[in-house]
Amino acid sequence: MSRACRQAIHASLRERLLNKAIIQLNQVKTHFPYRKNWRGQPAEWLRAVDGVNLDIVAGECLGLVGESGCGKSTLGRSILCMAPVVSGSVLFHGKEIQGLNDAKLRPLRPKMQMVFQDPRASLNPKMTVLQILQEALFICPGFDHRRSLERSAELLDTVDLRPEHLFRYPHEFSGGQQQRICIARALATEPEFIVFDEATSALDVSVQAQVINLMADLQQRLNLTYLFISHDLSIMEQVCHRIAVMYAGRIMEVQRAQALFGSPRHPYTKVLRDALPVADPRQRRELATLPGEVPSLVHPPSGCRFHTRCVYATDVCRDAEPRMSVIDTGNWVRCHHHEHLQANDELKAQPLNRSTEIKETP
Amino acid sequence: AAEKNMVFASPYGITTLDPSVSYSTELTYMANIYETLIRVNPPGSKERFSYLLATGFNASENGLKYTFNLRKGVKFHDGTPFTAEAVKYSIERTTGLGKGAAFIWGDLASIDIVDDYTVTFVMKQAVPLPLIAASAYASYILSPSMKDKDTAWFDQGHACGTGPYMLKNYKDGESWMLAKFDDYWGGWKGPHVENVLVKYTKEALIQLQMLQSGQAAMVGRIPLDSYPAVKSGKDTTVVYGPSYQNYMAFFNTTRPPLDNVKVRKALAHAIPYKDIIDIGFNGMATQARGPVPKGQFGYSEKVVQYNYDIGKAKKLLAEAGYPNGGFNLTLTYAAENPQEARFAPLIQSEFKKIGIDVEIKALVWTSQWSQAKADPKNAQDIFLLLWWPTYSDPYETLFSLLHDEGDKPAWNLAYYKNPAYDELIRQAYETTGSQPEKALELYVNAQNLIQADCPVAWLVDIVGNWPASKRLKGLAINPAYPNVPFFYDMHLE
Amino acid sequence: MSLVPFLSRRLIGLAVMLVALSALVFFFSRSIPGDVAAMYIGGMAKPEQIERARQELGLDQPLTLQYVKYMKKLLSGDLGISLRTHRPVFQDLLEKIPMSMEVVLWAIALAMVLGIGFGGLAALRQGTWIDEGIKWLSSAAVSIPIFFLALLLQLIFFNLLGWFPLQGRIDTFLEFSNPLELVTGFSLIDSLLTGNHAAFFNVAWHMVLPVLSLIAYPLGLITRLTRSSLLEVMSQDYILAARASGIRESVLFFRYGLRNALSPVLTVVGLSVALTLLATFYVEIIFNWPGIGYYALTAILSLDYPVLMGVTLMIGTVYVVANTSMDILRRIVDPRIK
Amino acid sequence: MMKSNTSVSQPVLRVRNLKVDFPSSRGRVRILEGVNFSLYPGEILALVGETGCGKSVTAKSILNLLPRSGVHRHGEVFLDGCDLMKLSNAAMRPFRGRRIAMIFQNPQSSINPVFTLGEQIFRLIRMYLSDEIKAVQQRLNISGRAAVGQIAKERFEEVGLTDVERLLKSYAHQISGGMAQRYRIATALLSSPEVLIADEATSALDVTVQSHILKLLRSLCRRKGTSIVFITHDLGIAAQMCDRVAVMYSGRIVETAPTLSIFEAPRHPYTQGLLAAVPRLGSGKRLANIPGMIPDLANPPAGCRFHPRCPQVMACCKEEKPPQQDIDEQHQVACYLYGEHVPCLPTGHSRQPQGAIVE
Amino acid sequence: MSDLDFKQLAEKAAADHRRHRRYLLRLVFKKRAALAAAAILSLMVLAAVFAPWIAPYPDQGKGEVNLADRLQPASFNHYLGTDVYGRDMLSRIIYGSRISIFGGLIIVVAAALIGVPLGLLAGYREGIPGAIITRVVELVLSFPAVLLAMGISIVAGAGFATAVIALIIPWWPWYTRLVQGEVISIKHMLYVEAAGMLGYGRVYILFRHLLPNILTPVIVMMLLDFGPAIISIGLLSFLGLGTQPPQADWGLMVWEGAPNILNQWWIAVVPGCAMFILVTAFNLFGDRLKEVLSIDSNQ
Ligand SMILES: Nc1ncnc2c1ncn2[C@@H]1O[C@H](COP(=O)(O)OP(=O)(O)OP(=O)(O)O)[C@@H](O)[C@H]1O
Ligand SMILES: Nc1ncnc2c1ncn2[C@@H]1O[C@H](COP(=O)(O)OP(=O)(O)OP(=O)(O)O)[C@@H](O)[C@H]1O
Ligand SMILES: [Mg+2]
Ligand SMILES: [Mg+2]
Repeated sequence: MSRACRQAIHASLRERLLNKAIIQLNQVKTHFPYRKNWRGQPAEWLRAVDGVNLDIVAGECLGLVGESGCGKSTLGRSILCMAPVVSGSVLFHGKEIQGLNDAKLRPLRPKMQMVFQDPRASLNPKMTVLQILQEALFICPGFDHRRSLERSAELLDTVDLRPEHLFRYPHEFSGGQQQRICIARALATEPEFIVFDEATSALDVSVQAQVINLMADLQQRLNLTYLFISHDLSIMEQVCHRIAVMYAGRIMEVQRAQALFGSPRHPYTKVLRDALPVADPRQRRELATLPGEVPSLVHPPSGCRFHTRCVYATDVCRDAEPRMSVIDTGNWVRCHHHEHLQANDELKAQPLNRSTEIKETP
Repeated sequence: AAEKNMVFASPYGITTLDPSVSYSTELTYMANIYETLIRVNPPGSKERFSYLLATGFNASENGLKYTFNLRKGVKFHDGTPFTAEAVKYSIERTTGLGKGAAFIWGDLASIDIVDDYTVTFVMKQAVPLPLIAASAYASYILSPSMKDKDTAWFDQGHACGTGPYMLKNYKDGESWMLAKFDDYWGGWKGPHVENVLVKYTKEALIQLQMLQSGQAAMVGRIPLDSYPAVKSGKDTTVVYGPSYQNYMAFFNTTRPPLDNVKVRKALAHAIPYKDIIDIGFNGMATQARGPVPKGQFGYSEKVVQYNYDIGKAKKLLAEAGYPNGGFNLTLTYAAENPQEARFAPLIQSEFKKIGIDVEIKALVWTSQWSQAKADPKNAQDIFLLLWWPTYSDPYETLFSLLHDEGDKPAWNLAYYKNPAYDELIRQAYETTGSQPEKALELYVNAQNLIQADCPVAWLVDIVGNWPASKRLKGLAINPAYPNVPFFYDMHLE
Repeated sequence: MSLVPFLSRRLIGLAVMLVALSALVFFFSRSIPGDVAAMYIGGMAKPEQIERARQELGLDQPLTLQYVKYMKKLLSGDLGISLRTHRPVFQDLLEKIPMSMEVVLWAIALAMVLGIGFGGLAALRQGTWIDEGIKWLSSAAVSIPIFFLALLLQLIFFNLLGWFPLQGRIDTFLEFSNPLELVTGFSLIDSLLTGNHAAFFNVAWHMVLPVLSLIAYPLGLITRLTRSSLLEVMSQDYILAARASGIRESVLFFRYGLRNALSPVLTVVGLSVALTLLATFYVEIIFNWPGIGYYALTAILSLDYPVLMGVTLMIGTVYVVANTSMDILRRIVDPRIK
Repeated sequence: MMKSNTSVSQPVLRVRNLKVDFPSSRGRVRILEGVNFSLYPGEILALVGETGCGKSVTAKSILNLLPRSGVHRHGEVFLDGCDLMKLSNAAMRPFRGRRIAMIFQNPQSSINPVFTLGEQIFRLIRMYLSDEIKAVQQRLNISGRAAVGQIAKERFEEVGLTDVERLLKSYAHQISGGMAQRYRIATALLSSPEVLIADEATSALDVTVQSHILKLLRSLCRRKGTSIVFITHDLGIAAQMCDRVAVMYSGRIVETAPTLSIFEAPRHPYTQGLLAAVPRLGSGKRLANIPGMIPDLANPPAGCRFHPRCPQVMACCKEEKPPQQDIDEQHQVACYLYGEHVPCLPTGHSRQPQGAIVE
Repeated sequence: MSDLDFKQLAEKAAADHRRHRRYLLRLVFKKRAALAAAAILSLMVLAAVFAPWIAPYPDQGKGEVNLADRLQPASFNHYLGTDVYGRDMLSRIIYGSRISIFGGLIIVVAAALIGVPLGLLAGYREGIPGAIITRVVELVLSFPAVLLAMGISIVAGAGFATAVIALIIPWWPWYTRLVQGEVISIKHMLYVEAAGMLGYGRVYILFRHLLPNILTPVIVMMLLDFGPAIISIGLLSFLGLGTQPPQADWGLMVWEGAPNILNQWWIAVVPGCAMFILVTAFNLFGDRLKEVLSIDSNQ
């Protein structure tokens, strides 16, 4: 996808956002029972996703980035109704899907698919590729064995595999090929929306490039909408239109991809960007670090969740939850100080509580 | 010098040590610890009875009153002197508890103490009281000083009799010692075994090895096939003697095809008696001739015997309408009894030759018994039983096994009903005391009645035996007290 | 994390388990055909006698009521009276358990020590003839039926070689000179307690063959498990990392590796205790060892249901206790276990 | 950024023609077919390559950590002129940990889970630092035990671990990945080894944690004069951290050069392909990729193992292994495209359309 | 794409998979112990199946007594001697293998048939059904198996069928445990989630995804359980609570022969050895198969 093309999409995105988002999340909370009391009822909850608002526009690729364990996968699963959402609403094409029973969800399922990080684990080792694809195909009406064979071969072709692979078992493939089979399975139901949950993290650079190219091509060809979960910002910039930054169960910032890298609004985004080792020895720099540990999702910090590790944090951050500050349509940030940050990158508020930072000795 | 200690590897366990309640294998030891008033002598002896705690007795004319003169100067193990009170106390304790073999005193009206050494038994019926008083069960005399002790106390390993041995060092299920009672009235002059360690040993193989390796001077039971070797061994021998125990097979007469007397007779002819004796008992048995074992009063050569004759069996079957057999029977035996396990297959194999398939089932004794009693329609076809009389009189056997008990029998497991038979044995019982010859004739007639109907196949009478060391002298078998070795009579050379 | 809630949870579990177990055994053993009262009277009892015994034993009452009564008594440690021996079952158990546990504990302890040793050795010398040999032997050990092994041992070591005694726990001649007096019921301990040294060595000598027969299966099991578990552990990252930091192989193996490999082994040890206790049924028959196995076997052949219940409850308790204590050990050995 | 003076000093670690064969169900498999590289004092060498190309095997065979049964090793590994390959397992022991240390990818799984961190580090301190224990003992006038604790505390603080008391009593599963890796660094650097081999030491960690660890490693090693072999598949880390980069492909190092020259002017077609596949911020370009798959090691292609995927393949590439050639003093490449003898020209080898690498 | 096309491809892949399976099989037999074990096993199975044709004296094998030849040592007439009833030991052993193999098979298969579904349920529905099943499993496991088996034998009357049933009852929980553990670890696998995401229901997932993937460990366990099952049948028979005379069961034969062991040792030792050899063969073969399967799954 060329840069010009992407900019064109961005231009139209704004209008479409106003009209219709394919997925709308409103104050979604997904909690897991963490500890049970003696009666076996949960006494404490692990708030993996804790009040997320997010719109995903048809045809876009929305990136979701964040630390390990901050709830990215859970958010992805919540959208697909595969996680115990406790409150909030999930709209698909404007229709509430959260809380529907299995039977009601069944016709919607094919429209939303997911591709996981570990391709090996997402393919049943006891089924051939054909059986795996057929499983997806037979969900849709009108497939007999013949049709499904042909369609499976087509799907493999789509992901650059050959028909003879149909009769092989997953373990006979390399990681990249396995991931392509997963993508083929996701495509089999002709979905509108696909969640890629760290779909390329386990792959080598060169294989990753193959898969990412394939994803981009498919999106254009089939007019798909993606949620692209990753913790690698450099890939996001390559494939995503907008990026959402998640921290401890909350979305901190949503911005257009270029803008996010150019002028991150949230201090956390800034750290993420600056911690990224850029593959260019000419751009050597001090890699940014975050003090402290990842906050517990069982007892998340008060106020702004990031305040315990934020160098700009002030008292207000500790006390008050920051509002969503809209930057422009579809882009927003959750930070008390984003305007100051924007105005003055050097602004340093009094640090609240920081654990000792590593001193670099000459 | 003669050895005073001996080891007896015994398969006979102790279920209770209470002499009033005892009705099981512990009699092996009881008769050495406790004594009865009199003891029945083995057949062929000069006297009918030996006198232990009684020195003599006489019966009243009508047979309802027996007066015993008691021995003087006898002491119990705890030193209590033996008097008539002890006799009254012991027998009344037994009847009062009503357990075990207490039923043998069922016709007792009262026991009257005449003086310290004279006691009178008053009966309701004319029964052979001396036999009862000589019984191996329920007739022991224990010390009145144990008045406040209950069965549980005895079962802790306590005993207090007048016998030559005291119970010591009792380890239930493992071993116990019969130790010399210094003040035994018989005295300890002459050669006597003084201490007997009873080593409870269930397995025949181990008993054999203990005997052969000299670890035991006598044992209860050895593997059948090793009898020849032990008999002819350098240091070992086997002491034989008659026993009043016999094996029989009840036919379930309530159900076809065994409700047909011809079929039953055919089966009785098809039983391989010789094989059973040779292989099942290694020769230590004789073919039975009815319910009364050889040597016991009531036994007679005049009783008809069924012989092994396969041709006759086939003919009888054909007459009964089963020309080639063609039916199945179930046979049960007591799982605890290795002897039955050994000969049951012989019967099965032989019956197969006349076209009858026998399914053999080993059931725990109580299960086997319950199944036979509960409902004749579901009961086994053939029921193997080992029987021994409580006291040596045929009436108990004949009455228990075959008199009409209706549909809920205790022992009449053939469901045999014959009023003529019932009448015959009742008459015989009542005449036993006064006219023994007449009684015998009646008993023979009764037995022949049975043989004609063939509700039971009488298999074998067992020859009692004790495998023992050659050095052990004085070991003999008294058929009235099968399984009781009288240690006092023995000594080691 | 801490031991107290864990233990209390296990204890409650144990109690529930025992109640369930007792109910199961009670109703099960009472469904066995056989006239309990007749059995209690013994021999050729008359119907009225049996009826009297039935009332005495409370057998005329409804089964559930009997169970409730049984449980009430159970709580006060009263397991009823044996129908066969007429002695209190609890007292009998107290006498018999030590006799069996004595051999069982020796067997388990030796099996554990030797099994871990052999398994460790095999893993250490993986692929060599030592490993092969140990593998074969342990395979053989778990494949030989215990009754057959016991018979063979007896045949070889008593009949052919005469090295070990035939039967029982003490020589009969000692019963005259130095009779074994029981205090705790553990004959080795008791002979020491009563200063009966002759008996001590004699008893130990008598124990060899039964213990050898009992040991085979758990030894084979533990050896095999230790070997495979250790091999797996030795290929883990942390062992590699420790090796990379120059820790001596022996330390690596016996301190680092073994402790990590121990957890599954301990589970099996726990299971083996109950298993071996059951195996004593056979060993006790063959070696004429007067323990719980013999006792239970006699009880079963005479349908002595109070004894059966007692034995079952006891073995169930041993099972749960052994497993629980092994779980505790596992938690100590491996802090990851929740 | 300091640049090590590679041309002057002697290499501290020299690996020559390292070959490793593994047994496999399909016969022997040559995992390494002649690995050569040198590590100079104070430098950080990146070893990059695709999955399964033999990076970890290289690292492990330096310390003789490969499984012993059936694995064959050939070649030389010189540490200060001493050939480690000739040493027995026992003779290796003084080198392991003391002179060459190693850190693995997954920090939690490389800490023994059943011992506390304290128990493990104390053992190492007693093993490596007996002199220092005595010194501390005398200085603070405390028992040996306390001295060990004191040293552990110091080393923990050195790597930025706070709350030492609690950590010493913790088990591996109770601490986060970042902490675990710091602990591993602390133990690896206890004895100030000459060489540290970090095998994907940060791959399992978050970016922000990763940057912590990278900084830490660099600063500590600089201070202690430790050279690092940094195995990674993240070219970003290579670019940011390392002085030189060695690119590995299927059991061979195909190109070695200072970081700058590798990134600016990669010579080997594989290196070129690899770099083209790396996403770069702001490039907006479609990623290039290398067609095909890594070869099956049980049945490797003849000649240069890269030739089936190489866009510039020549006839000779299929026949013989290309020798190592010097582009310049610090830049070596194993490819027939360079150097004085070019035995043949590119053939019209059929290439898949997407295979063209366009820069 | 034509129909033929697919058929060919499928054929080719199937051929490859067959080759792989053959390769695995070769791998199993590469170990000589496994080869020997397999040879013994097949011999014994053949002997069991064709017993009436192989046994020199089939009738005696079935139990007919032959009192003329009692207690004979090995000879050309009776290669392994004769027993207490003069029956040919070789024929008895051959007939006995029927009971051992058949009994072992029934126990193992039935235990799996009961245990696996329960384990699936317990693993898949971790809530109340899972808790109940876990408790029941614990309960049955803590019940002394031999006693239980004895009890059942007594209730139902000793015999082959009751012995087998008596052994199945304490046996199935092990399968439930195994399967429960496996299911719990598999059900969080991503492919299960993927199927859920396609809209497939629980039952489908249970049978299409979970069941096939737990089958291998179950089969391995069944194979390794064969030995213990055979021994257990023998154990019950030895106590007189299993197979009844005159059937030829090895455990029973040892019991019958034990009293004669001092003089006619072969009567007890031969069946004991037969049992030992068969069980060892099963164990060795099972171990090797497990080894190879684990190698395969690592690939
Ligand atoms: N099924 C579950 N039950 C309980 N807790 C869960 C479950 N799934 C996830 N969690 C917890 O929720 C939190 C967020 O998990 P999630 O997988 O969404 O994180 P993530 O951002 O995807 O992390 P990663 O980058 O490691 O994949 C974690 O702390 C995790 O332990
Ligand atoms: N113990 C072993 N036995 C057999 N083969 C092995 C062993 N260890 C590694 N290999 C093989 O050696 C090859 C190289 O493995 P290595 O671990 O060195 O790769 P790597 O470059 O470190 O890859 P990654 O980036 O995945 O860590 C692989 O094909 C692997 O299958
Ligand atoms: Mg995730
Ligand atoms: Mg690696």
